[in-house]
Amino acid sequence: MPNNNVIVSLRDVVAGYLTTGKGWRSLFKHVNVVLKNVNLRICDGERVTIIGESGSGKTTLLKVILGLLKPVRGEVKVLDKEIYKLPWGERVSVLRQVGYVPQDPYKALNPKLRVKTIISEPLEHMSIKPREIEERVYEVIKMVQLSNKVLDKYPNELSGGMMQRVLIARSIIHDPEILILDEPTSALDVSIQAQIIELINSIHKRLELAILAVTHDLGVAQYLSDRAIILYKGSIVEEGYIDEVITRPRHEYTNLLIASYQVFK
Amino acid sequence: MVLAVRARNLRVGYVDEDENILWAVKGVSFEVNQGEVFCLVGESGCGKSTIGNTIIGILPPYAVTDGELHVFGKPVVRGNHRDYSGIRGRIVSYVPQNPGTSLNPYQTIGTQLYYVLNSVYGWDKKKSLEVAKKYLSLVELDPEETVDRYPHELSGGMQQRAAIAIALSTGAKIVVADEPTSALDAHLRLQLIKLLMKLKESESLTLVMITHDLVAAGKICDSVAVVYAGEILEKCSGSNVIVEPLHPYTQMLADAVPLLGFKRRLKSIPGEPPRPDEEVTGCVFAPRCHLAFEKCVEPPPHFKVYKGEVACWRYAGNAKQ
Amino acid sequence: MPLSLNYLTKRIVWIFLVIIGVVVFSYTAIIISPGDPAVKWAGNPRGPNASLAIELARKELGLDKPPLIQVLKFVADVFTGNIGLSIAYKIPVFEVILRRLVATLELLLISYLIAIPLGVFLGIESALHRNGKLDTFLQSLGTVLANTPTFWVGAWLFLTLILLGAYPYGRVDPKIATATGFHPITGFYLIDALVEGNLIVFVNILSKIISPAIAIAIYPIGVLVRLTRALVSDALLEDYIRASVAWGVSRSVIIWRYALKAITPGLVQVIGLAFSYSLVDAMAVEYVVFGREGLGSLLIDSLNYGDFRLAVGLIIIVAVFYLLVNTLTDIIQALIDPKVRL
Amino acid sequence: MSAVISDSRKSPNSSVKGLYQNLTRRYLRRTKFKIGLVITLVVLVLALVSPWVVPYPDEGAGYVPPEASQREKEPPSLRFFFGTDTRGRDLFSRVIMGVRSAVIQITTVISLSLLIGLLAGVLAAYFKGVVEIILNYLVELFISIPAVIIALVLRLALGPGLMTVIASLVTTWWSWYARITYVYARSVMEMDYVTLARLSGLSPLKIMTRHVMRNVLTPVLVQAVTDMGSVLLEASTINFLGLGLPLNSPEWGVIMLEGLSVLEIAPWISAYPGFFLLVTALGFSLVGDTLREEIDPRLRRRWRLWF
Repeated sequence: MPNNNVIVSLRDVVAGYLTTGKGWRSLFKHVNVVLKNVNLRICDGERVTIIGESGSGKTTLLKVILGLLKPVRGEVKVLDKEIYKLPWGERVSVLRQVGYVPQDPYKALNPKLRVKTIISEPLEHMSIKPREIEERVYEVIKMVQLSNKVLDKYPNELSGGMMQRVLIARSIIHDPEILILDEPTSALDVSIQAQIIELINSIHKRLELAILAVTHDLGVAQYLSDRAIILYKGSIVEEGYIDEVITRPRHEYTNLLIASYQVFK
Repeated sequence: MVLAVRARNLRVGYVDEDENILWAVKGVSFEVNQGEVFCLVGESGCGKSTIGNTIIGILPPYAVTDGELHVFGKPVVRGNHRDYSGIRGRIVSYVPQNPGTSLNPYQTIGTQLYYVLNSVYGWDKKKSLEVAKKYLSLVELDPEETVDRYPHELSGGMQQRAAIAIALSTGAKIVVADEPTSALDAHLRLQLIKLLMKLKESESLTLVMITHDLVAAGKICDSVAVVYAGEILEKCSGSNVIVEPLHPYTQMLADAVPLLGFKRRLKSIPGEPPRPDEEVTGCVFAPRCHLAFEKCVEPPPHFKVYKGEVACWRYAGNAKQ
Repeated sequence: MPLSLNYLTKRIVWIFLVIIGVVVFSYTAIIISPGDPAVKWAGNPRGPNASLAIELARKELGLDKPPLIQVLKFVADVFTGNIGLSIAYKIPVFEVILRRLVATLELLLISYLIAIPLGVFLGIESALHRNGKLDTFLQSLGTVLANTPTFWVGAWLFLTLILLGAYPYGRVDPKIATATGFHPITGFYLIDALVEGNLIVFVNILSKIISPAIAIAIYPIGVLVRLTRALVSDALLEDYIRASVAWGVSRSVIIWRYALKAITPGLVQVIGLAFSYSLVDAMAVEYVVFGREGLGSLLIDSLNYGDFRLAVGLIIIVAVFYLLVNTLTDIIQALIDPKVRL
Repeated sequence: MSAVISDSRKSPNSSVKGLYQNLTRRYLRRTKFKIGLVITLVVLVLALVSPWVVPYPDEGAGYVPPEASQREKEPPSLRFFFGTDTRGRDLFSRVIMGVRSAVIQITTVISLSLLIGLLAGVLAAYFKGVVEIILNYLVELFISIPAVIIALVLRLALGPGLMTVIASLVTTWWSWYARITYVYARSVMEMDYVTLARLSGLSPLKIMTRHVMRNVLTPVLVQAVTDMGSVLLEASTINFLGLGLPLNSPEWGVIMLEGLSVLEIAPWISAYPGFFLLVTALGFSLVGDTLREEIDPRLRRRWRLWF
């Protein structure tokens, strides 16, 4: 099903943050490397999950892909354009092909804006007529199974599940090529979690866009992806089809992940 | 068999600024035998933590209680009167959810242990330190190293183990653990569960676990109570809460949990749990239950079924009253 | 908490830069404001040798040189400590200021010795009886005190002393001072009196300092009663307090050990701010109401004599005072809170 | 302070309009707010109508009628409610007219300082880097020079007048609001909705107005209301030291200065203006406190010690 043109590709990416050292070393800054030469390719229409726990560097990896963190070394391409070589203006026009759903819905929705403004924000400066934007908003609201009544509400009047749906609606309104989700289910309860997984998969089928989900939960990854990538301490330790990774893990850390999941079996 | 904890129609609510009471726990009754691992399972906002806090005795001041709660026979909650003297620390102890904020950032681990032991038993610094070192090594922490360290200098796993050391140092017989694993990574979670089980045996504790993870509850606990919207829908043994759930809600929860290895269709439960301020008549789960029928309009009593208790009219027929 | 060399060097360089900023600001205030800067700098003299004084001032300010050189020269003058003689006192500006600063500081320290323990204790009591009668009373008292004009209270205290027949002027009664041979060395009269073992003068000085100290203490007491209660209430909501209660830690330990230590960083920060704010209150009250020699008297003299040099000197000294107090509060906070690593 | 910053879970009401909706239901129940509101309203009304309400409007404004010299320093009586001042003018008129100058001083100082402070704070938080360092430097510089000392220099340069008071107060208060805004704005910048807006290609100006300013405005405005009391006190200190408005002008600080020299024989001259000053400052800070409790959810819980 996934044809072969690549949407996101990372080659030998090394990334990290500037920090000050301790004691006398604090006089000058050095880069605390988090990602160690990561190679990653995501093709059109493919469903990929990155599985990693806190400290594995999965958030840093997302930031690099989203053009928010320039890597120390390596090449990052989105739709075959080297985004870190482009100035911010052009980079944003490339990133318009990317839909992004952050992790904590409470931090991702401006409490002073109504849902309608939040959802229509990506279309704002795309020289589209207001009537058309209105139409598009109703379309995506229906797609994420929310009633139109929600549009006039403020974020703190919504439940956790509804907030996540609003964020997903916002991320697909400008018809991106790929949808990137950071821990889409971790802030939700089990019953709502299943609803969101269903929603993401239905969007994947209907809009034929690639899915890149980051999660620490192997079980969720199983339902959200064809291919899985295990990230441990900044480097990819295993990659492959999700079923193979679960049934025949190669790397010792993957064993540990499965064991700690199985212990409750 | 002495009952460690016994609750009779316990109700707990919070008063908001406009003086009306939001009942988080709408009348629960359960019993925990000594030496048993009892587990309260439920999704966020269902009131399981409130029940836990009521047993421990750290309900916020704007809380209101009703019904009865006994710890080793001593009445702790009677109506809105609560008396935890002699219970806190000495009998019931607490393993916090996220260790990072549950240790005093301004004192070293050793000093905190000293204050706990000094308050509970009145021991001086020397004796407290001795006991402290014993318990720190019990939780696999190097006593010499940890005693003089501040909490922020320890890793997440070490902080959690330090909190457990403090909780056990008072020699408490009942330990209430509120989501002990949710703030930890996978392998730390594994070690912590093993540690808790080992301590339960060696110190002959009664463990009250509070978690949202149905699968974990099933595996670790002897008996499980499923909590939903402030009520206990089902009480059964740990082993068959996943395999043979009684209440439709537990059944749906079990189906919604992704299991490793085989891909079955995830059945999601439509709708959202009721908000605490919504008045609910009849069975709390009725609006979201696909098996609801006309009887569900009245609140179902707890039917005793051979494997446990369940509050659902479908069991009216074959249950012994 | 290691007080790393890095923080100290950075802080000293930062203070140095801010002082230069203050000096440049005061210099521009003279130049930009209407009127010929030289005349102002010479204290717009009249009389025979007025033009001579103005010429001298023009040279002192270096008005003939390009603006940048002027500013640099002025900054250099400030840092070498001689920006000319005070027009009112005819002795170097900084010398006049430093001698008076000590008097105001003494008054400020006495008033804060009263304000801090009283304010914090009442705040904690208020938090312990939260929403009870005592709490509402203390909190409303705090709000009123924090909004009371210092010089108004000063006037009332001064009036009551007069009606009681006391003589509240000045820092020490000259008659008693000369009679007992009191000659201060440091400028902190109370300490000087103790050093000399001269108890009569000590009592006299104390009696004169108490009423202005109370007037100045009103504001910090009000602020601290309300702030301590808020900080204690917040501290008692923390997770580790709930956990400690669950573990059986006694109530007194939780309040007087855990909560008190938790609120200290917050308290220290606000006390530092209030202390700097009260310096101005002290200047307003000490001379105009109580006739005590201090920075307040310099303020009035500078106004009456049109003494620009004294005014600029005052700006610089007070700014340095603020910066040192802020640095001190940062350091104390870091010493208490192990998490803060400077 | 940053606890107040709103991710959508915390802010109890989602817009400034929301603040007014429950004005009646929750606020007016609190005596603290009722007292504060009554004082503030009376002060605002008096500021508008004082010249027409006062028995001797021209004396209030500072004019000394010829016959005033016979009635200097008279105690309060039916004819002169607050008695007369050192030049024989009716003190009641002067004090009531003083309300207007108090309100003028507060509103101009607060609005100017807020304007500069909000802009500087938001710009510094958004653009980080050099702008941030420059702002922190300027803030620390202007915060460390008290308004009274600047008033001295300006008084020497510009002479007495309202300009001196306003200019000296604005020079320090703008940096206070710049600092508060900067702290709030920085925690807003950490929020994901700002990252999302940047990724959607919104212009910096639009992000600053729609996301940053909107979330920062409520806490800073509430702080401004609470600060009105201290601004008034500082302004009257400046006038009391003779650094601000000229003698005879209807300002409480000035009247108290005049009354100081005759304190023993005519204490009422200093007493009444000081009392009005206290009550006005109290009114503002009572209102500000209630608003602040309203937006910081943690403070709202009414409880007593529980262990």
